[in-house]
Amino acid sequence: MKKYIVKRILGIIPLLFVVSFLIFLFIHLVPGDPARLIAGKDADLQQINAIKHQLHLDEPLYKQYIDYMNNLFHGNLGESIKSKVPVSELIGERIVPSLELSLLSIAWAMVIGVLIGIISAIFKNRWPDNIGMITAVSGISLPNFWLGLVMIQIFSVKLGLLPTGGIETWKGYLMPSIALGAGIMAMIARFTRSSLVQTLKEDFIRTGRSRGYSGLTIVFGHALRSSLIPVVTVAGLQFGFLLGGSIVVETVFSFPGMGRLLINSIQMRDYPVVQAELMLFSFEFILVNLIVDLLYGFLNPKIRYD
Amino acid sequence: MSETMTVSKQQIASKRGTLSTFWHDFRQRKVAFISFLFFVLLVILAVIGPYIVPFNPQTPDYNHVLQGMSQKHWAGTDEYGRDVLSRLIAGTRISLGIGISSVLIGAMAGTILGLVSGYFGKWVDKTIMRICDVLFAFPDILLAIGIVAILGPGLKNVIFAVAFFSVPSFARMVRGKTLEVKEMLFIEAEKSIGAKTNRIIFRHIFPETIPIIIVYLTMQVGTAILAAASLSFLGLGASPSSPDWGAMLSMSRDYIGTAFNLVFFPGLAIFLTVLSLNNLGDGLRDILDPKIKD
Amino acid sequence: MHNLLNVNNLQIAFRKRKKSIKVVNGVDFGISKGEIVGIVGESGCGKSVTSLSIMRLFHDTSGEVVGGTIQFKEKDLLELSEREMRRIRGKEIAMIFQEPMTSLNPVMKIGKQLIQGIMLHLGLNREEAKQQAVEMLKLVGIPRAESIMNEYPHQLSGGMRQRVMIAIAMSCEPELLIADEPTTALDVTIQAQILQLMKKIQRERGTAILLITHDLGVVAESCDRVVVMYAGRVVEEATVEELFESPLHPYTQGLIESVPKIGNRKEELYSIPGHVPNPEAMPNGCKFASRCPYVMDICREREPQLVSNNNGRKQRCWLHQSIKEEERKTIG
Amino acid sequence: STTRSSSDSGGAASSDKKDKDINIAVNQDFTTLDPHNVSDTLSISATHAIYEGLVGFDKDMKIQPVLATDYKISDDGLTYTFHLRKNVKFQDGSSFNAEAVKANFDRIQSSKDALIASHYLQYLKSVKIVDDHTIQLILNQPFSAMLNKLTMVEMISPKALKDQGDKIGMHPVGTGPFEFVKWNQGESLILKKNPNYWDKGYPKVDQITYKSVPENGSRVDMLKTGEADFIYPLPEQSVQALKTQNDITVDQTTSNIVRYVTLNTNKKPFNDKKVRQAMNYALDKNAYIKVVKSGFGSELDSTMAPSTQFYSKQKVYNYDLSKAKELMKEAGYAKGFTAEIWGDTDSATMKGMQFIQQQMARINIKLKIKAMEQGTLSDAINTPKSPDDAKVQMWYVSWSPSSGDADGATRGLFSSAAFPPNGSNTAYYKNGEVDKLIDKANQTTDVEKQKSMYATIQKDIYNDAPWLFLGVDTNLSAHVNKLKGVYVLPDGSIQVKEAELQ
Amino acid sequence: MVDNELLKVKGLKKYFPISNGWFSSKEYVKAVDEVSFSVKKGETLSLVGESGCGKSTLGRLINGLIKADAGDIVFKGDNLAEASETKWRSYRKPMQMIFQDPYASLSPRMKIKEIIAEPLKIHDPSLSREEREAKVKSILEICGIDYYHSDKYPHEFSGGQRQRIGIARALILQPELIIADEPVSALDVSIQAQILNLLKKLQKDYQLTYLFISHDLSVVEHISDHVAVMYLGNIVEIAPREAIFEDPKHPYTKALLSSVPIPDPKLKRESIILKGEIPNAANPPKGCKFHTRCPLAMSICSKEIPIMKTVGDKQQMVACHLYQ
Ligand SMILES: Nc1ncnc2c1ncn2[C@@H]1O[C@H](COP(=O)(O)OP(=O)(O)OP(=O)(O)O)[C@@H](O)[C@H]1O
Ligand SMILES: Nc1ncnc2c1ncn2[C@@H]1O[C@H](COP(=O)(O)OP(=O)(O)OP(=O)(O)O)[C@@H](O)[C@H]1O
Ligand SMILES: [Mg+2]
Ligand SMILES: [Mg+2]
Repeated sequence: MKKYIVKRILGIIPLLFVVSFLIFLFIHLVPGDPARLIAGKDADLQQINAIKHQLHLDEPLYKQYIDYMNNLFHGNLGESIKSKVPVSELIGERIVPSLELSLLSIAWAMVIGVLIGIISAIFKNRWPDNIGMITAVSGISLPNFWLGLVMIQIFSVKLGLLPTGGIETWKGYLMPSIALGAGIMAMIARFTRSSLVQTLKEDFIRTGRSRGYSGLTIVFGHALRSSLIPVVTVAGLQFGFLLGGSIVVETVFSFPGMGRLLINSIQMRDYPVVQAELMLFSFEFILVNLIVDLLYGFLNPKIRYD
Repeated sequence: MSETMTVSKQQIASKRGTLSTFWHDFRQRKVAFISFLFFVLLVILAVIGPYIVPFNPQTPDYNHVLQGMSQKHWAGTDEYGRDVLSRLIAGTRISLGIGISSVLIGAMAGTILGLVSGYFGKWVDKTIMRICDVLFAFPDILLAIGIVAILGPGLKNVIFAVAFFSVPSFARMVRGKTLEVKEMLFIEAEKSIGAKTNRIIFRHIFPETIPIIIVYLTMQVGTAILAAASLSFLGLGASPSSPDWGAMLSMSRDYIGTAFNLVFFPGLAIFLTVLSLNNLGDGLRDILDPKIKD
Repeated sequence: MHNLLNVNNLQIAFRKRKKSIKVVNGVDFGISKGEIVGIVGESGCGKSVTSLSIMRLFHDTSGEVVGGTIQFKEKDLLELSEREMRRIRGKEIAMIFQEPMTSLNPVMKIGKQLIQGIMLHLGLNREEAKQQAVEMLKLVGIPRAESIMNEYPHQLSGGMRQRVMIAIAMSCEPELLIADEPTTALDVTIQAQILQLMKKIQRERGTAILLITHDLGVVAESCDRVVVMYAGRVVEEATVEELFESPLHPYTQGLIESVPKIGNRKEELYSIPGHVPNPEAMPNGCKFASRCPYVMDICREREPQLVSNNNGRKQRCWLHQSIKEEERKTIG
Repeated sequence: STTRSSSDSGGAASSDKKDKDINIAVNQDFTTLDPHNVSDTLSISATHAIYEGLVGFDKDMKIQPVLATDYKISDDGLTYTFHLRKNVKFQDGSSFNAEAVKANFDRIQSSKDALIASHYLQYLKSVKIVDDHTIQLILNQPFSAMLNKLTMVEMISPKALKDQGDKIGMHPVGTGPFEFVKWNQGESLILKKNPNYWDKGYPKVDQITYKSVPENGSRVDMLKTGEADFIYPLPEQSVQALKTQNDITVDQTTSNIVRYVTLNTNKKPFNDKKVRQAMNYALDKNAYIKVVKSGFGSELDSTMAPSTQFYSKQKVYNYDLSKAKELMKEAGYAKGFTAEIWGDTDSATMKGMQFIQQQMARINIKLKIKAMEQGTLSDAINTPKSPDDAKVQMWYVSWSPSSGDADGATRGLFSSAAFPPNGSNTAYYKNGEVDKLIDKANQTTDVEKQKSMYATIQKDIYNDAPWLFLGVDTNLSAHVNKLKGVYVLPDGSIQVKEAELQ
Repeated sequence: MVDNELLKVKGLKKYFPISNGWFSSKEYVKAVDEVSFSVKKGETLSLVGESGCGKSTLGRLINGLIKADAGDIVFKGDNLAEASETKWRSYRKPMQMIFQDPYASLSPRMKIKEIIAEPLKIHDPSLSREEREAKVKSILEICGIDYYHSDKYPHEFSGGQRQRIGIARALILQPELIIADEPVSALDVSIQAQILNLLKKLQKDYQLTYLFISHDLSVVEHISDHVAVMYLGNIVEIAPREAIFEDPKHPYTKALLSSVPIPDPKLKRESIILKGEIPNAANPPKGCKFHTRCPLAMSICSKEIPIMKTVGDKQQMVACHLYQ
């Protein structure tokens, strides 16, 4: 186990190399010219070429990549083409709120989702299950922006309880996390229900019952763990996506997260920012999925990696 | 003589049996059955919808824009004065088509990858999963831009794109379950009778992953409809003026405070579709699982 | 009447679509405190299902009890609420399941599976419970008990799992232990050890044991009384000695004759000819009629009742009862 | 990092806002605070609060001296002499003088075109310090829009320029009424009162916080909850609802943003003037404003907005379907044709394109809407090597001349030298007469002559109809009643100097 | 190679790693440790021994379901120990396994008729549906399951019925070698007799070979030609049936035989109850692994590992210091 973890973590490094190259290639090959985009509408060709030259965008791609990697090794992520702000600073300022929001969202979504899933599974095909299903489907099929705007109407405009946006106080995190977590909660609830229904049919549940355990002990102590593999998988995935930020939610709640930065930098073809962000996300997905893999082993001891 | 007689009789019975018992089991499950009827209705609308709409879904009427619900326009009119109900009905085809086909394609590819990855493990698993990780990290919009650049716009490509986005998720979901199932004794038993890898994966492991695939698939349809709309805004898919639910919903964003019906009805359509698919999925799964069936 | 458990005319059916198929149809037997009763019978005749219904563990299957009563210490178990039943399970009645692999939680360490119940029913703290658990594992002959506590079921051999099941069931000192083929996967030395252990707790704590087994040797060695089942019915009940000395029912006779004996090797073993009728097309008369060497006309027409003679011996066979007798009994 | 107060401020009102602080909610993130390298209107709003140029615009886009007390243009139009305001200090304490001005011009010119502002100074030959408070700009050719361009060249403290170098965009130091406090990326920009501001009596508020609130509905909600005192832009759909609130005022100001669809005059069938005119006649401008702009805006009755320099009203193509059909028939397109219309991916554009699609359908022109993400779009428009390679047929787009000058509203759009990738003449409009007049008007120093030349230009172009002329935007903003003095200029930038709370 | 030797196993070894917690050092359970034997075509070798001594593991090794750590598995003259999956597959038809845990070895989503038809579909795809069904029906009935049940799923069967399904699946291909892990433990004696008779008949008719793992010594006596007795991963005695049952040599074999319950309540047997803790397979005793519980242990037993030695005239091989 120890060895496996160490191996996988070390394995991330060469992987990131490959990834960095792929990302670099992809974002540079996608159509769009940052020089033109920052130059603005008044600019003429001469000016655009000048900007290109200044940004070294007129150099061959391989050279740009080498330069980039060279900087990277010196701990320099470059600076935004657009605003000249160092990329580390741009990302640094947003990663903390994004991380906080993600954790909050996944946390409540996990707890509530698993609970709804459990209740649905126990009361399968009866009304609590149906309510659970409707909640879950609402969570996934209501568009985020709708949920967000309606919440603002209620909690900010009508009741004056929460700020409409921003993160000046912790209250600013509440509504975004609900909007973000709703879909995840839904997924988790459905997966929990689905696997739990199956597990509750297993013989070993009968053993638990034969020992006089209460329903709760059986569900939480015996059935849940064997049912969690798909749940952990979605939760991991969704957490990954969360960190990448949700443009819609960040927009509705004016949340200074990674999503808007990403979208803006993609739109501006702000290569250094996009590159850094994508590498960060790749790293994060690899990490999250490593944790998920380890959790598999914990949830089901038969699953072994070597 | 008499023995062969009974065999063939039983054979006939069981042959006819599977379908009719399936149907019977299915009708037992009220919620699933109602959902099924609703889904059939949607399919019918998808086929004949454009011919039965009360108003032409594309014809604007600038004198009656943004009207609320009324006798004439049950679901009101939109910013161009088009009848929302007619647009919803006419939009069934595109929305359902894109939503379901893209998710199905994504599920198919993802499932295969997940099964292969989980079953073989080692470097196969590593390679597939790390590719998935990178794909996860690529934001949809960037991939969409890439896809437009490579394939150009078009409805087919939007389906492809949405499918493409969902492949890694399906792959990971299925892989997780595969890892679990492949350790079960009956898989070992299957190996011991000499089943080829293909057979083990697709005949034995795959059925065990169906429940989670169904759950994920039915959940994803709504997301796919919305994703397709946002892609069509990137110039990938259907024309923004075509009446698909996702596009209607996205276009109505600015009217949320003023013309609630514009948000509500497309939202409701997606909600009901997803709800019915979920119920249908649950029902199917229950029937397919011999243990849960009873 | 027995003072611990009385099963009366138990009937169990499985629903399949609209059909309801009775797999147990008229099971009567009883156990007194401190008694070991064996149930033998043809495979698939409903032994496990009967024992499950005593525990009321049909929860998630399509099976249900459709008739009869199960009296346990003055209470009808079938009438109890789930909560009351829960108090009985594990503590007063414990059960060892037939399939040791699937009956153990595959993702929980052996130790935890044991400790949980011990803490619940004996009110011990975790440390004490752990010691008790290790003790139990040693008692059932598990080597390296301490380290097995930290292992998962799939890491154990079939016999070890079975012993873990036994340890789990016995750990809470139940009043009635239902053991469904507890020793099938054990080698004879361990089997002997387990049987001794069961006898010991029976002697020391007065635990009654319902032992379901195919091994007539085991029955002969450990049981006080034996119930023989066939096709969902009890066909004979007797003390061990009587049963092996003079089996009444032709099925019992066939069974005893089928046993291979060491030092008495035959090229071909005796086996009862024919098949059990399938439960959906049960013949009207005696269910064993089609396989019975002594079959009479009446056997095909009417089913005999389970009739008891003076000393408590019961049989369900026209050879040993007349129609009158039957009628007398139903009137009385 | 972000500021967070642990104190429970109670209710929705944000953090520790004091009496004389104001919050302005805007729809985007600031991109840079380097006034020489800024291109988006929002960032320009901020630079206008921190920095000042030699000249600037007043509320009606009239040019006013700011850091210059007055200026003189030589008769040949080549020398501009500015007398600088005395006793002006940069926010870092260094003084504003001719040296400082020259340093700023030098910075721009030495960037070799890489700074955006260098575009404004393309005719500037040299800068001469006459004395400590007088400076001369010498041009290499007369340039009618020079003063307008100079409003975009704002003065940075040379000391800060030296200290910060490239990073000046993050640590701005100017002479303006407000000085920089903090810029939380993606969230807010905080400015505070410049206590040493030269224009005594200003500013009247202590602190301004700009908040990025991209969601239209949320901005309106912030105004309602008091989290914002001023919001811009105000979504058209919300105007009705806000008008009923009596503590909130909605402001409508004209803008110089024009909306149109370019028609590629180099391509069939748009090379036929009749077709282009027919399309214009087929377009119901009133409906456009009503449907697409929710009633806010006006017809575009020239090639530029009324607030632009040398604007001259033309006779509009009144909505006339039969005439349009007639013209189509004459052009040989009675059965219509199919074409693609390109545009951005934002919902307003999408809405406009759909409207055009509906309108054109009436004269049998089937339009296919092709929305493109901006980078892709910009590539699609600018990569063609020659006009004949260009794929663009129609482009739904808008334009506002950032310095409000006629040249900026004409040259880049209609001069044949401005075909992509050189400029934004995506109509590939080529009219020798117009080309000549554009150059001539630039080089004339006589305002009246310029005016008449631009009148001709506008008339010719409007008649040639290289565009579908749609409308001119109305800038919509809203503020709480107790806030006065914050307004939106026609170019869409927010002016805060006179902000005052009552 | 003896000409009619079907299976030969030499020096087979399998150690399972067990780890208690993440950071403790690894320990190994020596489940199968240097096991050698061979089986002739048409014969039955029974494996008996203490529960947990490695019988099932040995069966799985021979069937290639787990990879051996060392040793040879020679089947029909081919060494399969290092064989690839493809090569293995070609030997999977002649070599079938009956699993100890019947329920878990049946695919929960398949009807039993599909489960039993599965080997046919794999190895005999040319069979028509009808032929296949006929075969399934006949094998089911031979194994005592009414065809009426064939549409049911595994969980709908009783323990014994499941075991018979497992047997049917193994028999349907008429393999040459069957590794039967406790195939009749859950059957009532009458059906057990029926199955045993069937197995013997098949053996006679088709020269089948069995590796028969069982705890039931009376069944073993009935079916085997040779018997191997295992203890803690080693074979301690291997001999023809009569030798084992009439003249057991190893003290463990003796103990085993003495513990067989007798189906006659009046006969009380004198069983040798083994004393002492059952040793830890992860850390077995030095010397003879049995010495800690052996009633006849000598001082040498705790020091030296006894080697296999032929004793007497009946090819009886024992690993015990008593006979060295
Ligand atoms: N879930 C179920 N659905 C349908 N039928 C079932 C189910 N469970 C058991 N049965 C049937 O009920 C009958 C009795 O089963 P039971 O398990 O009690 O037999 P048993 O006497 O314990 O047999 P064995 O000795 O083989 O374990 C069998 O014929 C079996 O096919
Ligand atoms: N996957 C595994 N991981 C770790 N240990 C294992 C594993 N499988 C088996 N073992 C250990 O190997 C030893 C031998 O197990 P095996 O199943 O071969 O015994 P067996 O002889 O078949 O016993 P039984 O008669 O009880 O079935 C046991 O000590 C068991 O704990
Ligand atoms: Mg049973
Ligand atoms: Mg075993």
